[in-house]
Amino acid sequence: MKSDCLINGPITPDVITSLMEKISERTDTGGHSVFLGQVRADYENDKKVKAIDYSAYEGMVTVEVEKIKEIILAEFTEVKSIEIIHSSGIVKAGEISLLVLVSAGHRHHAIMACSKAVELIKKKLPVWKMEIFDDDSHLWK
Amino acid sequence: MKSDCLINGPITPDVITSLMEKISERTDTGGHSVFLGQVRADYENDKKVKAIDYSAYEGMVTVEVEKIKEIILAEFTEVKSIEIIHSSGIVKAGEISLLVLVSAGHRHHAIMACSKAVELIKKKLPVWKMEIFDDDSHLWK
Amino acid sequence: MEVKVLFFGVLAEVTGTRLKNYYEVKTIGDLKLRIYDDFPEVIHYNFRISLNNEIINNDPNLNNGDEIALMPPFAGG
Amino acid sequence: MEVKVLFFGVLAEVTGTRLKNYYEVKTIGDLKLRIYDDFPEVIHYNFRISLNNEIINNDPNLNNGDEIALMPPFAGG
Repeated sequence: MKSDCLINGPITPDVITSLMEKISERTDTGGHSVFLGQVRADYENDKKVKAIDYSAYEGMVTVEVEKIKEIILAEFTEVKSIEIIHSSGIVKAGEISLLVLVSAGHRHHAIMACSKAVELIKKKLPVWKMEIFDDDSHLWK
Repeated sequence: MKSDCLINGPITPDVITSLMEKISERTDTGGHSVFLGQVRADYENDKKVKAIDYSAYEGMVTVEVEKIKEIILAEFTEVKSIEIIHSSGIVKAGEISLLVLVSAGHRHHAIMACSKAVELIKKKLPVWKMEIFDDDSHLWK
Repeated sequence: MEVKVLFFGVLAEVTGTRLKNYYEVKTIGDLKLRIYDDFPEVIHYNFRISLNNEIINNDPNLNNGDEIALMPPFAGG
Repeated sequence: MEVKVLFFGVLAEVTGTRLKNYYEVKTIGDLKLRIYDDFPEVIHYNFRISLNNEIINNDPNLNNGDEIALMPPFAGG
């Protein structure tokens, strides 16, 4: 079972565009805060990261994403919707691997809730990453 | 003179898509924080907002946007780029009128800097809005 | 000498214009009196004044070609 | 009885597998000993254990069909 919150490979601009179109269907939200996590071409001992291979515990990711949404909605009652999408599999340097979109009536709620959701994702989502270097060696992070 | 930071009408999904494509060209950024401001169909004395007509002092907007970018870059030295786009003219309820995109090496810098940029925009950009209601009456805000 | 005065937001509606040139005005204080003469209703509105894109809080002298704006509270975003 | 054990991240590489079934194990404590028998190198890694998608900090009994995961520190985002 592939959960909605996991996407195979990078999060492409068309995924983002379709979320933007979804946003425009509602007229009770005034502020949307989006976080995009991108694979950086970091250097590690003179080797450059060319991609990350993400693995995820799909069943538990689904459970944890729901828990995170519940936490946010309980703390920020003005939040109207939350979208969380994480990549699994190979994502190349420069590509997007995480998207969080929080929509609220007013900007402060959207911004604070999005920031908190990103922290919870980092802490609670069972996702692992293997950095792949330009010489094809790899390193678990 | 039309400045880059003002766009006539709503900020459409294709504007956002092209920014996403631009993001992917760099590999030294790991976190992007985006804020989208949307026109809400608010009610005022039983009348519903159907659109906002934004007017802007273009010359001063250009000056103030540059100042805001300088403030953010000075305070958040990890920030690599900032995009600020505001609508002028008619934006219908549901459409996007403000986009702020801050890119940084790490997420905290991107999120904090974006939040601060949004506050500065609200405070410092010479932009005015006229709410247009469903009965075609209007109200300056 | 000639200066350009811009009216924004509700002030554009109240004055019925977005732009008016004024001649032979020495200071911002002089200019305000001239504007209130032309558009008495402006006095009822809250606004700030910018001179060549900078908000001013004092009463500077004006020079030929200056651009002055009457700006109600900002409401962007 | 049979339980399913999942290995994630570096532990999938170290054990050479993502999934192994274990039979007749009464508790998480029993299971850990069996896993260390099969994959002695696992003991050198830092990990948490989940039982049916919930992280556990105690030593619960196991039931037929349980899903256990060995999870190195999370690194999403």
